[in-house]
Amino acid sequence: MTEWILFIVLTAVAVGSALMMVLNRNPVHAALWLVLTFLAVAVFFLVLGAQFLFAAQIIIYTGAIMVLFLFVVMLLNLEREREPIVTGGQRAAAVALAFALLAVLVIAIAARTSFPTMAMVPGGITLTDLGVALFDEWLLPFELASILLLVAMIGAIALARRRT
Amino acid sequence: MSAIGNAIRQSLAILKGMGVTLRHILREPRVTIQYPEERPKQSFRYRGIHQLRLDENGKELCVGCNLCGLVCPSECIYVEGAETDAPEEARVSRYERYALVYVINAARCLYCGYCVEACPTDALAMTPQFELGEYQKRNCIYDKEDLVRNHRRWADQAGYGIEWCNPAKLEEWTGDAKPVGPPSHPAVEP
Amino acid sequence: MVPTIAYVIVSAVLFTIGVAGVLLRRNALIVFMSIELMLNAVNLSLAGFARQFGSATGQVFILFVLAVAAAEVAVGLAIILAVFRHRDTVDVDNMNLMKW
Amino acid sequence: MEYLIMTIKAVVVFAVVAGSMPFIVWAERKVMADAQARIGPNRVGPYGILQSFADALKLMFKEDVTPRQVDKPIYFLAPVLAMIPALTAFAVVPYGSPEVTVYGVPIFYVTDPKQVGVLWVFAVTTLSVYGVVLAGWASNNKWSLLGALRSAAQMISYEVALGLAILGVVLGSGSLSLIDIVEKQAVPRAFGIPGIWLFAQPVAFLLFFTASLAETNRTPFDLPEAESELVAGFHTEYSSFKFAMFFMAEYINVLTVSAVVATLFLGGWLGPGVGQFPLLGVVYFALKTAALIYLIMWLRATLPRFRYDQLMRFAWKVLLPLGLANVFITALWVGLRGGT
Repeated sequence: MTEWILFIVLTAVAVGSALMMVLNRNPVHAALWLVLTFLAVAVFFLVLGAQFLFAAQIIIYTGAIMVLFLFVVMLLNLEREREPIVTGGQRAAAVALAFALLAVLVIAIAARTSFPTMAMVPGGITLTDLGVALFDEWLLPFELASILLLVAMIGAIALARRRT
Repeated sequence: MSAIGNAIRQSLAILKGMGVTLRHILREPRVTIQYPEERPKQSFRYRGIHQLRLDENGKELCVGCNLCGLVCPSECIYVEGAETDAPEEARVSRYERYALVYVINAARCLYCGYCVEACPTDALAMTPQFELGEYQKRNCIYDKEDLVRNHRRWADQAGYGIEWCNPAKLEEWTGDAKPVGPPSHPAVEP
Repeated sequence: MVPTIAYVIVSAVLFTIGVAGVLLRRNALIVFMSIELMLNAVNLSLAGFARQFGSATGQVFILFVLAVAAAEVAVGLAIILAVFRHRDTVDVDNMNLMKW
Repeated sequence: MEYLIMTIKAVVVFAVVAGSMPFIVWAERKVMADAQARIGPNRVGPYGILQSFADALKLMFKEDVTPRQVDKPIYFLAPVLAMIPALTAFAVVPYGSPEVTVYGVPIFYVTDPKQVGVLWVFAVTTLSVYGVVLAGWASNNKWSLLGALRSAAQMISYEVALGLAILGVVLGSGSLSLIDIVEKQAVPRAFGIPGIWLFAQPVAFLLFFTASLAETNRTPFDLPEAESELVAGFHTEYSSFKFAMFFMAEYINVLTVSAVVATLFLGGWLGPGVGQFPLLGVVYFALKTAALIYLIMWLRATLPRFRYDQLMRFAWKVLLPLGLANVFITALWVGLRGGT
C-alpha cells in the first residue's frame, strides 16, 4: 500500500516535471524542473531497494551534472535570446511521433513481456552484492568506464580551452 | 622539491597566523568604549557644533561683520549686522556693532572651522559636541540663542578656536602641544 | 507491491517525454537535457529489473550509465560552449555545417 | 510506528539544531571580537547572549523588498533551498551512543541507513549549491550572478576533494554507516594511540575540513559573498526574512560540518567513561562539535579570503592530488592487511 502511494506520487512528480522541462521556455526553469525529475527518479531507486544508486543519482545527476548545466546556462546568458518556436507542421509531427513511440513501447511492454507472472526474488540487493558484481563480473567494463571518463575529461579541456 | 618546501612553509605560515590570533584572543586589552555610558574623549581641537562666546561681563563678542559667512565654503552662515548708540550697559554686544540675526545651518555645515579662523573678535568657536542627530531638519538650524547656549554649556571645555582663550585650562587641554596664537581676549567664565 | 511493469511503463513515459523534447526544442542545452532525461528513464527500468531478478547486474548497469552520462555532459557542454563562442547562438538549426 | 518514532526524533533534532543557531552566531561574534580586541555584543541579555534573537526580530519586521526585475518563483525558492540541505544532513549523524534506549528505542540518532550513511551527507552537501546559485541568478544582478558562478565552480571543484577525503575513512572503516564508522574508532591503535581517524587519516581530516569549509562558503573560501568586491554576492538583493534564512543556513551549515567532522574523524560520542555512562556520549559529541566550531571561527578571524584563481588552483592542484594519494595509500594498506 505504502509503495503504491509512493509510486503514484513519484510518477506524478517525475512525469509532471519532465513535461514542464520540455515545455518551459526559460532554460534555467527547464533545468530546475529536470532536477526535480532526477530527484523523483532517485526516490524511485530508493523504493526499488537500490539505496546506493539513490545516493549516486543525487550526487552525480543533481549535484554535478545539473549544476554544470546551470553554470553553462548562466555563463551563456541564454534567456536574452528567444528560442524560435518550432513551426506548426514540425511540431505536429514531433508530437505524433512521440505518441507513436509511447504506444509502441507500452504495447511492447504490456504484450510481449511476462514480468507480472514472474515471482519477485526476495531480499534486496545489498551494497556488498553490488560491489562484488562490479569488481568481479564487470571489472573490465568498470576499467573501460574509467578510461572513458579520462578521455572525456581530456576532450572537454581540449574543446573548451581558448585557442591562443 | 621546492613545491613541497613551499607547501610546508605556507602551512607553517597559517599556523603562525593562527598563533597570532590566539595571542590576541587571550591577552589583548579591549579597546571598545561603552559609548552611551562611557564617553569618548575628544581631541582638544575637535570641531563640533559652533558656539558664540561671551566676554567676562556676559556681553556678546560678535560684531556682525559676516566674515564667517563670506568665508564659509558651504554658505551655511547667515548674519545680519546692526549698530546701536545705546550705552554699554544696555547693549547686547561688547561693541556698538552687533549681530541682529546669526544663523548656522548645521545640516549644511561641513565643520571645516574656516569661520572660526576668520572671526576678527574670536567670537565664534567650536565645541566638542558631536551628537547632532535630529528628527526634524529644522532643528538643525541654530540661531544666536542656541549658539550662546552652546557657549554656556561648553565654555570650560576645549574646542576648535577656544583652546587659547582659557590659559588656566591650557595645560590640561593641550598636554605638550603649544597654542598656535596668543589669546586676544581674556578667559571667560560660563 | 507495485509490479515491475508499472515502473517500466513510467520509464517508457519519461523516455517518450525525452524524445519529444529532442524533437520539439531548438535550444541545444534543452535538447541535451532531454537526452539526460532519456538516460534516466532507462535507469529507472534497469532498477526495476534489478529488483525483479534480485541481481546486482541491473544496478551495475545504472552505474555505467551514470558514468557515461557524466562523460557525455562534460564533452557535450564543452562542444556547446565552443559552438556558442563561434556562432553566438545555441540554436540547433544554426549548427548545420560541420565547419565554422 | 517506526516512521512515527523517526519523525519525532527528526523534529527534536531539527528543533535543537535550529535552536542552537542563534547561539553559534553569538559565539562567532564574540570570538571575532576577542580576536580583534573588541568586546562584541553585550547589551541584550547577559553577555549579549540574546543578541541574535534581537537581530532575528529586527529582520522579521524589516520591509521585505522584492526588486522588480527578479525571477520571482526562483527568487522565493532559493532561500528555502539554502536551508533544507543544511538541516537534512543531520538525519544520519549519530549524536550519542546508540546503546541509550527509551522503551527499547535508541534515541541518539534519527536513522542509520547502513548502505547510504556517509553518502547521504555527501549528497546533501552537493545539493547546497542550488540555494546559492539560484539566488544569484534569480536576483538578476551582475554581482549576484558573479557570486553564483563562482559558487558553482567552487562547489563542484571542492566536492571532488570532499569525496576523496570521505573515501579514505570509508575504506578504513569498511562501512558507510556513520554509527559503524564511530564504533570502528573505539578500538585503540598500537602504542595506545586512540583509534579516532584523526590520527590514522590526518591527510583525509585536513582535506575534508578544508573542502567542507569551501562547500559551506566559510572564510577563507567565502568568495560567493565576498563583500569587498561583490557587494554581498549572491544575497545582495535579499532583505528581511529571506536574508535571515541565508544567514541561518550558513550557521546551521557550520554546525552540520562540525558535527560530521566530529563523527567521522574525532570519534563522535566516544570518550573516556562512555562505556559505563552511555549518556556521557552526548556531552562528548557536543564538546567535539563545539571545539570544531571554535576552530572554524578562529580560522575566520585569522585567514584572509582566497583570490579566485588561487582557490581553483588549490582545489585542483593541491587537494585533488593529495586526496588521490591518500586514497591510494589507504587502499594499499587495507589491501595488505587483508580487509578491514
